[in-house]
Amino acid sequence: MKVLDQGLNPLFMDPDPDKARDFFRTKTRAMIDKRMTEKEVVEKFIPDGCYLGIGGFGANRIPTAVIHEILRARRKNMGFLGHTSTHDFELLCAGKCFNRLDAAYIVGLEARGLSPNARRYIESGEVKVCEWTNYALAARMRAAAEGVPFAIVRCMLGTDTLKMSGAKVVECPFTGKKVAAVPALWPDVAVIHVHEADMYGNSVFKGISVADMELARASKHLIITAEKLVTNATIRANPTATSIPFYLVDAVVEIPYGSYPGNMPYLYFSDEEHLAQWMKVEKDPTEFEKFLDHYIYSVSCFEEYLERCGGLKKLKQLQQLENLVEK
Amino acid sequence: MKVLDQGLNPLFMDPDPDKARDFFRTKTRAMIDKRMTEKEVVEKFIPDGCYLGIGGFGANRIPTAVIHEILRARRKNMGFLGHTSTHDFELLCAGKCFNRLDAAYIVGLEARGLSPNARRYIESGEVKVCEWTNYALAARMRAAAEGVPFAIVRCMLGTDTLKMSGAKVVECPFTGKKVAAVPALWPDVAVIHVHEADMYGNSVFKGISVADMELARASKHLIITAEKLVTNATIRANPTATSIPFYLVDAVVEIPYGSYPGNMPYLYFSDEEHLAQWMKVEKDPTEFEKFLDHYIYSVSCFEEYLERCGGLKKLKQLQQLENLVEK
Amino acid sequence: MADFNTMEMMICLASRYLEDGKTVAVGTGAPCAAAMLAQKAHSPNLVILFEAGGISPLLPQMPISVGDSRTFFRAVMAAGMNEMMTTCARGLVDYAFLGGAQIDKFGNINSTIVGDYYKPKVRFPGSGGANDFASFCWRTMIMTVHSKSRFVGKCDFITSPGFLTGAGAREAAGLPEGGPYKIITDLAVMGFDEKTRAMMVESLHPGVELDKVKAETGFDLVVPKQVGRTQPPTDEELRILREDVDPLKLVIGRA
Amino acid sequence: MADFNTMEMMICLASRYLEDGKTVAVGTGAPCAAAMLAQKAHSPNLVILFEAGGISPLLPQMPISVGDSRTFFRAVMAAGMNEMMTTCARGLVDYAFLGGAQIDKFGNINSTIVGDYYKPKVRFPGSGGANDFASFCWRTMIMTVHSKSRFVGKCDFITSPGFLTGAGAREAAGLPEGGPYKIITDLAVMGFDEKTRAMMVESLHPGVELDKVKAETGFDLVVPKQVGRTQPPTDEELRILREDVDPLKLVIGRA
Repeated sequence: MKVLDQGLNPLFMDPDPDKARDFFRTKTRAMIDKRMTEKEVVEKFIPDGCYLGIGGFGANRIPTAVIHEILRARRKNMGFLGHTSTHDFELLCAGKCFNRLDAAYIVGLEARGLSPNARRYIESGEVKVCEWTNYALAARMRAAAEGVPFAIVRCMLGTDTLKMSGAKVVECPFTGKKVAAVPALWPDVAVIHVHEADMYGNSVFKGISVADMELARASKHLIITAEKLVTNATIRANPTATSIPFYLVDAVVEIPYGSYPGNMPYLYFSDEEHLAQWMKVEKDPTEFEKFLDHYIYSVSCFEEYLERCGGLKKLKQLQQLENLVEK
Repeated sequence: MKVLDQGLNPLFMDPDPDKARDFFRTKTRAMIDKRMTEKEVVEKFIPDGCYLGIGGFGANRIPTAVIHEILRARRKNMGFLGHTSTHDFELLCAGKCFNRLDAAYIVGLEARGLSPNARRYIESGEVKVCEWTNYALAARMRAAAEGVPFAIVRCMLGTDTLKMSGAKVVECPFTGKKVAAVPALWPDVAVIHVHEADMYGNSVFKGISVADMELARASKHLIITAEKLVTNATIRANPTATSIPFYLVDAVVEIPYGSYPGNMPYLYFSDEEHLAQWMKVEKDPTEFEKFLDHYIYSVSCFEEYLERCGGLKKLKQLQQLENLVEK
Repeated sequence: MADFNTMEMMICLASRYLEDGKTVAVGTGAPCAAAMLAQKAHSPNLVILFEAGGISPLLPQMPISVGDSRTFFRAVMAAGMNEMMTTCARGLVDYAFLGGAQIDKFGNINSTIVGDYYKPKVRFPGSGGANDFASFCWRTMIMTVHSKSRFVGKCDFITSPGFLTGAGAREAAGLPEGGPYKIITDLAVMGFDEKTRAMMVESLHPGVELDKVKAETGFDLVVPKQVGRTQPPTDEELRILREDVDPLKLVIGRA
Repeated sequence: MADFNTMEMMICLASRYLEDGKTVAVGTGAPCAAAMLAQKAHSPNLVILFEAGGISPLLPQMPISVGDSRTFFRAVMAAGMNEMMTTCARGLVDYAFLGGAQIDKFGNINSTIVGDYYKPKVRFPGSGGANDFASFCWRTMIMTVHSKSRFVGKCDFITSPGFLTGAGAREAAGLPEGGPYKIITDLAVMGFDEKTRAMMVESLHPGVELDKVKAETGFDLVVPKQVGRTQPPTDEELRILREDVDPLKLVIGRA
């Protein structure tokens, strides 16, 4: 396949589908009890240096508890899939957990502004960055999910985004048109927060899927955190609603309010005060250290973090906000 | 893109995504009342010579009423997307409606055997056939839905199926491996039967989606037949369940029992007696002519066809079969 | 020894190759019966998949279509063809059953036409999902009647890949690792030679001699020094098959 | 003439370009406000889409994230990013709003870095979905403050494509037809010259003279013989914007 142009930045992961097949061949398909704690999943599936993907959309339906545990476990030298990442990215930068980054959306928190600490971390040069777009990264995951070495897209063309990516420009064998080929991406591990799951990993999320259908299928290991566990009979009663089948899943962690301070559709809205507090305190590295110690490093479990953020009273307010209850 | 090998058969549709974009640019996005009768949709959207795709899986969740209307309208010289097609294919062969065929699964009715008349029609040489596989055709629709000229797959390689297809073998620019490129396929029109739709075309089907998500998005025109119409508020009450958004849809036809004699998940099972009758009577062309006249050509509407097949009594039996009610 | 027909025997033999904790893509009929028997007899954690989207259903009865509502009755997920085929493509599906009108010594299968392609004697359905399964799944199996007209020196049309022209040919064509595993007929069980990838007799069914198998095969079979004897269906296998899997004899009534 | 701030003016002007029966991909803030205003003022059939999957919601308030639950509140479908971006790619999305730190004369946008790529002065979020929208959608628009530091002769980094190097450049690069449509600032409305694809002044806001616009622009603008005067926001537009679209002044309170 004749390459007309290509990005200058390196690929962090091997796009060979046969190597991925060799891994998936050995992955168990047995429908067994996969319940674990966040400590256990980080210990078992998220080692130093692994390449991580996070589900949801930055501060919406994110697996906060597992990310906190990654910081507490002092994970380093990881690769990260910077796709629609906002507060999740802010957290991993706070822990300086990764040094390789596929970047589509980073350092920002959308309308909330840019994270001062995330900017410092990325501008420091400590992190190798490869540029992509939201769709290009979704397409890379989709190619992996399809078991092929690359996907064809018509974005990135003609820009520095392509120049600083790992994509290649090739000619369509049917139309002769220039298209972009983006390499398949199989993360070592992904963590996705859902509304319901059974102990085997059959999972249901409600509302938008973002890129989680692709991420769940591309990742070699998959950790599910769920607002609540349900019976297998509940899952089987409505198979049309299932988002992720059990054989993709390695571990299931039950964590009510698990997306806090992010939004969880139909359950609770994001805690904008707490997120604003992050942005504010990040400006002063010393203050930020204390802040992190208080909210993450000195905390023993996610429930304790929730307590320090206002506990049930705060969560009730967020539930009312989400459900548009009149004051 | 260097082509290492390629199929000998012609493409029936243009894989140029920019021509498809020019069409979709002009398609209305207004959320307006799109209700029509099966007569009106065939008149308006399914002319002689157009390229047709049918949703569902052969004798499961198929838009029988519209296919019957295509026969009654004596449509000819159509192209057909022969993907998991069984009774739908049997019907279109009975009407000799098409002369171009992309074939993945044709002439058979799975465990029920081969259709004698469909075999005669295809073996007659009247129809140009291009070979594919179920997944290759699904991938061709997916590429069209993605707005790219082709998709990458790892099936078909090394076989006569590829030799008699329109696929090309190319080299992966990342791994150097041989992969198959299959051209995007934008059918002129598709007809999909669903459980519920609103008058604007927002549609919900339950159970397996087969390739209907891809077909609905690839087709230039889309006809929805629905077991029942629901309000827009009903659709908006659970947007996670929506399968097809209104702006893809050109017409909505409400047809209870619309998949008969096929299976409609959760509502009624397939009428195996009637399907067996088809296979039996097809053996004798003269008998078959009478049969077709009785069940299709002399019938004024779908309800009349249902009556001739046993009416409400038969439909109640099929409902009990579907719901596994003990005799 | 229990009394059984050839369909019952082929189903029982096939079920023995389906290991616990593995995934199998099945069609209607005998393959589905073999998978259901395996689940009930020795592989409770065998995961049954249907190409149209049904994932691990609690099958209430034999499906008549791989897309009918039985294939996702109380399933853990009702997905689509794209989901199932890509699950196979990335290496998560261990076994698939195939069928066809012709099979050659390298396990290539013809389910498209008999005769000349442009003037066929018989047109069959074509690939359906067979080529996809044969390309993607780790181990494919076939249950078929053993006759010279099916076991041919050369397929009129290769619809689905076996080992193509032999050792190394799949890799050279760009296909993933995988290929034919067992061919189960009314006369014998055959596998494939590790080196040449040619079809090899593994065991002869009770009362069947090697010459009979050779006589019904249109190419030279590899014959190892020791050809085993097929262990016939056990009473327990037959009981489960007849009472729990196919009480209406939809499949086992055919032979 | 009614009293209004620059944010209110830009939103009102942008909303006028959103025709009825079209589709628009929006982000948070001003673009969302412009789309909501258009729906309420003159384009009831304007379809609002969010890149993370929200399709035509009944927005109860301004979203704070393009992926928060407001973006699919009573939507007709809660889809995913793949669905939205491919819908753009096949030509079903008419308008998209973009933003950035720098824009050049051909409407190319920088939202990645200011300074040297490997030693940036400032790292911004990067493309997000901007490059995708700029590649796929028929007409892209920008609302921004007008200053020399934003309207630059050369972007430090081209994150998202405008017309690249001018006429014919998108086609040569393999991009679909499309590109920048209107640039709306606090000083003027600009479009693009049909022939050269270079940025062209279309109308000056009340009280703004051409020299001021030129002084705040780091490249030569195309100036047609007749430069129009921007019609300021009407009382009705302002009423709807302030009462129905953004009563909490989350967006219009910023300027």
